[in-house]
Amino acid sequence: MSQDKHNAAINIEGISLRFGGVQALNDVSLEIREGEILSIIGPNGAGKTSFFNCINGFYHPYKGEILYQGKDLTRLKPHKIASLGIARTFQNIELFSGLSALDNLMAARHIHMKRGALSGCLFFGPTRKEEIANRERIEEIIDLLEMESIRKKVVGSLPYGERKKVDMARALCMDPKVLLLDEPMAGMNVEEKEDMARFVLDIFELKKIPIVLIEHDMDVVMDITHRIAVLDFGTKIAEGLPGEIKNNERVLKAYLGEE
Amino acid sequence: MGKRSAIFLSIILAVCLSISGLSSSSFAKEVAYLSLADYTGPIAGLNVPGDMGLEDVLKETNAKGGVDGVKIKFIGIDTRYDVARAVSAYKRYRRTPRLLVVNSISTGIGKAVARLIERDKRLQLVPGDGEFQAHIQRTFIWGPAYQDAFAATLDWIMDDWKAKGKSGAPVVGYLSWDNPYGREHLRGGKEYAAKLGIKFLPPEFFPPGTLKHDVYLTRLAKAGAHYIHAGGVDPTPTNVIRDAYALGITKKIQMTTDYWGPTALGIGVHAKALEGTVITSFYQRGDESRNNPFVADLWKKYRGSMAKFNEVYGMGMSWGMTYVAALKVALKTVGYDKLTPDDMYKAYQKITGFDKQGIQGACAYSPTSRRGSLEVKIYRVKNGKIVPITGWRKAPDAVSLHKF
Amino acid sequence: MRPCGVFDKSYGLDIAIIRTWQHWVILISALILLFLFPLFGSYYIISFMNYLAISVIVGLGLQIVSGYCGQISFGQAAFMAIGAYTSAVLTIKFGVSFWIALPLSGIMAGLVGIIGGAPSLRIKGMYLAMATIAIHFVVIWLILHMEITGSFKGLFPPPPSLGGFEFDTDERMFYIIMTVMVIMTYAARNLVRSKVGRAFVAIRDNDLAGEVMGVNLYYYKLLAFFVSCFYAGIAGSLWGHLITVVNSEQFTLMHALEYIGMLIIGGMGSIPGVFFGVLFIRILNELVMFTSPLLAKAVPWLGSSPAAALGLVAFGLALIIFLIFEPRGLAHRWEIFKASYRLYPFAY
Amino acid sequence: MIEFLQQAITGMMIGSLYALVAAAIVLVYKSTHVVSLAHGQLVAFGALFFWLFIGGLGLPFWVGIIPAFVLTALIGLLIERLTLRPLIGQPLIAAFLMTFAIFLVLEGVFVLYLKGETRTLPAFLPEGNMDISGISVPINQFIGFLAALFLFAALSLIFKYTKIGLGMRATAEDHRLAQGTGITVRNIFSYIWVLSAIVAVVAGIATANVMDIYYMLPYIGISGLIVAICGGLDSLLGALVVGLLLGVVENVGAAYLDPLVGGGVKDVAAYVVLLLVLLIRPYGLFGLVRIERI
Repeated sequence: MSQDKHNAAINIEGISLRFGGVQALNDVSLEIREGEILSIIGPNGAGKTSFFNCINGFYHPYKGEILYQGKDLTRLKPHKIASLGIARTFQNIELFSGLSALDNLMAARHIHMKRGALSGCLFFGPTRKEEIANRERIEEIIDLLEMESIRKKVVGSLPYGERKKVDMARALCMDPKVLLLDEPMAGMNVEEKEDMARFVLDIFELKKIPIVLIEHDMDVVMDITHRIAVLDFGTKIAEGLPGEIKNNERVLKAYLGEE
Repeated sequence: MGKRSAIFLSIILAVCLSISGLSSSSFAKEVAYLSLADYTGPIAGLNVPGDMGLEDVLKETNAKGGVDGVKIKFIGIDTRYDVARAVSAYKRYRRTPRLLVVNSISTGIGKAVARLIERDKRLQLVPGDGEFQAHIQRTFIWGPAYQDAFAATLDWIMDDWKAKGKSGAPVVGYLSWDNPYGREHLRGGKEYAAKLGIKFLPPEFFPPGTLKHDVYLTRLAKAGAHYIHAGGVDPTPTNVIRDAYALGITKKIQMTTDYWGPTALGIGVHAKALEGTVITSFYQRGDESRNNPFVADLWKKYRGSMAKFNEVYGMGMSWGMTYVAALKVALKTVGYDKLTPDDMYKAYQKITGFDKQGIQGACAYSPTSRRGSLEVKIYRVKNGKIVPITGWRKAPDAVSLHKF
Repeated sequence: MRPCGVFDKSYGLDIAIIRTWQHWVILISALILLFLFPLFGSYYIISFMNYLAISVIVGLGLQIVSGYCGQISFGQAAFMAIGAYTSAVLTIKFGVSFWIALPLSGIMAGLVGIIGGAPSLRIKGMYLAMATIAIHFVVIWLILHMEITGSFKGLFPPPPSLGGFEFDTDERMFYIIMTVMVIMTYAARNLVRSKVGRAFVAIRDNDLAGEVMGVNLYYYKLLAFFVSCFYAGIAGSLWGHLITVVNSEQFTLMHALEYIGMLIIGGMGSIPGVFFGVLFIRILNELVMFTSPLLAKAVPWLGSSPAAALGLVAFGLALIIFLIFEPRGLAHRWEIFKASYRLYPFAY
Repeated sequence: MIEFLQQAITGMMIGSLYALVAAAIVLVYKSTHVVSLAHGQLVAFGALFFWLFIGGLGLPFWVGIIPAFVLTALIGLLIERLTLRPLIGQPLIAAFLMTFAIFLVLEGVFVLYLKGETRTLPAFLPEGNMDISGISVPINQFIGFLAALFLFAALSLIFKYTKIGLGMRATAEDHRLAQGTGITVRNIFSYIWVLSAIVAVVAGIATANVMDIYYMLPYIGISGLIVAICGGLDSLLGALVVGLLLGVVENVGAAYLDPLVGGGVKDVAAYVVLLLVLLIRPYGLFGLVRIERI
């Protein structure tokens, strides 16, 4: 698959990652394309989250390249990658638990705010204007994700589902160009999952940005994604449209075990 | 400034106002003595018995009707060797009616409070920093300055050296705490050593609370020291000499200490190690102090059994005695109603020659002298007892040798 | 504090601290009262308030680095020392005016603070706390062993003066100290609710997530140390010119520990918490000071002046009680009180 | 060379005291993950109790040491029960600050009791020096050194071969898992504080033998903590090795660097070592490196 045909957003070329003796990722290549929802599936420990961690710079693969807008991300620090417009959520919800939901979202506007410490101390004129402008921006997202009621609640005290939502809203507040969602529906009941799936689709409709999804719930994956990649023991064993993956033998084997 | 802060400030104000209401109370015919002392820190071993002696003298004076009917109030503040605490305590008690004297028992604190004392035209007493003799101001020291007493030790060393029939110059080592107090002796002391022709080794400094002092002792011993002066406030000198004894160097090298050296209490326990140690003191020590009826009677009256007697108590008494003497002079000059700290400052300079019942040499405060007394006595530990080996002898003026 | 029924009608109003005209009245009258205070306060109270205000400035700095940024620092006393010494050296040896030396000493302390904060790039939590203890001792050692700091003799900075007017008493210094404290409080309060403050909290609560949000951990941790030490430096400079002496024994580890204690009692991560903590500890100390002679009379075993030792026990017990029963400190109680006032007279 | 060895050996004798204090701290950390600042006070109180029974009441050594163990263990137990247990589940830094609060309270009681005086242990060990090919070692300190080595050996045997030791090791790995396998974690916490207090008493007696019992004694706790951290907090071997090393570094540093910098190297040597170790190997020289999971 060549780039010009699909207009790739992120191009991952043969990345490998190792912890001690464990090969977490083995020569994984994948293309995240503009205008698609891509799912990454695979059994537990297949290296899905490690894959995300490589993209957003927590881990640096010892081999391979991650190209984004012609830039190699492999050696960059996470905050640099974030400022390039790649946002992500976390499997185990990593919120700023001491802040209110609103401030969590405001914190996500970090890369869009230019005023420094000194003018922050004065909180006057431009700083105030900037604060208000960004506040207006995040209110849109609060509306989109229907979380008006929890705006001023401290997130540490929110129920699980709400926290997942804040996590997602926070990633959105960065106005990302690529959105990585790590199991956004894990641990939710059916209704919450439906809500979440709706939000993902809403976001996609509204922003037209590529969304990468790690998810275990096959129904959701098959329903809302355009393309699926399958990881097993750090290796990409399949990639294709949902229909193809459903019937892929290697995938079935990975999930059900060898007969 | 937020609304929260606004409310907090009002709370501060309310609290402060109520405290200010509480703290303004006064008594009839009373003067105050403030002691900023370290009762629970590194030099507590010196301050606790010192302030006991002081307090008991004041109690005794009050019991006898005070000085011309004026009672003396003792205020003891534990500073914990903490300058900030001491300074704020001074500020707290500064406006105590007729607070005449502040006794700041630590080099750091004394130097910090000296400035404030100057501004407030009051009088301060500090242990022995020669700086205050060099720059005559309102801070007085208890006896001869540290450097003077150290110079007296050097004098004795020269005598001892000659008495032993040795030729050439003795080599002297010095080790003490790594802080302002530990270095004060050398400002003048070093110059005096040079004057005597003594070979003075590079001084050694260690933190208070060091576990073993072997390193410093062996280095001094290796450099050929004949005499080693152990600084610090007891139990530090005792521990240093114990280490020296364990190293076996006390056999060859004479250990000396200044007046914060081992007291009879410590010597009782470490008699073997401390045997032969020379102590230069401006106040009576050991059995001499214990047998001074003036001291012993007061101790027995207020503190009971002599078993825990510490001779620093006697030194504390001499602070109280000079205070009473100066107060008498001041009251005679201006009377109680007009009495200001400044009068007390003048009075302290007039009690020259005041007799301290043998506890300490005659009072030497005068317009040109901030030294409490000029004499020191050399003691030596013999068979677990502190025995005088000289009479009172005048300490040389080492302060004037140093450019402060 | 705002009564029931006052609503925010714009985002601007929502982020405002002072929302109603009543707030302005309270604030301004409190400020006026504060600055008129030397006219009717006793000397003891004024010097006590000076001490409080300086402690508040140090506490604010520590709150920023420890309470907001989550980097527990036991080095605050050492950075105070750097401020005090910088100011003293500048005014004495280079004849710089106090008004220039004051901010410079803050900046100097801040710069050293960046070096002191460097270990935070690799370690956190208790390890960092121990590293800052080590930094404290190294700084104090250097001060004691350098020539420019007057070595063991210390320095004697002159009182500040302005056009011939000498600020040489506590009453006069009161105005300088209080002005600086008010400005520093204002700055700290705003800093922590701006972008920078949120970045600090992001680092404290979840540094990994913070990085993903684009927070440069290195930059912001060092910035937090810079700001914190800047505050300590300013406080140190004020303290030095107030008591006109700086020496190495003035800044002990115990002070640094005391400030951490104040934050625990006042509440980590809260600007009013600093005021609560400072007031609580300092007043507790005064209470012990006043009551210990009575206690000593009742219990002779305690000795003649047990104030410092009893003060330690009281401080330690207060810390233990707060850590167990109210780990979020007095500020949390205050929030609860405010919230219920906001709802009054309704129950919800 | 002989001089260097002499300084190193002297340092090692002091270092064994640091190692003992560090061992007490490591024990607590290993199973409870609490880093304790309070152990300096346990050391001081251990020495004080010992003095009370030996010096004050005049009991013989082996009789006097038992109540000292019991009383100090009681303090340890009270610390665990009253102050640290309520903090289980709180951030670890809270427990660290709690031990600091405990330090303050005990410090207050300690100095209130002493009132500036010094207590000296009567000589219960043979005095004098032994001479090992030109290097002289005080016999009583050497006995202390041997006691330290013996204690370390005993502790590692307890950890390896006894049932309680197994429980402690399991608890150290994971509190919940240990609970799940039928270990009463709370009891383990109590045992560990008792054990740690006993080690602290030995450290206290050995230290008081060198420096007397006075105001500065509890501050050996800071040196102990530095050693524990440099050694890796969860490693007894680390405590021993680094403790001995730190003693040597301080002493040799003072011997060779003091003349160069004008004295006072001992003031900062330990802190400089701590900074270096924290910067180069944050988890200590012998500690387990933990990978942070996201």
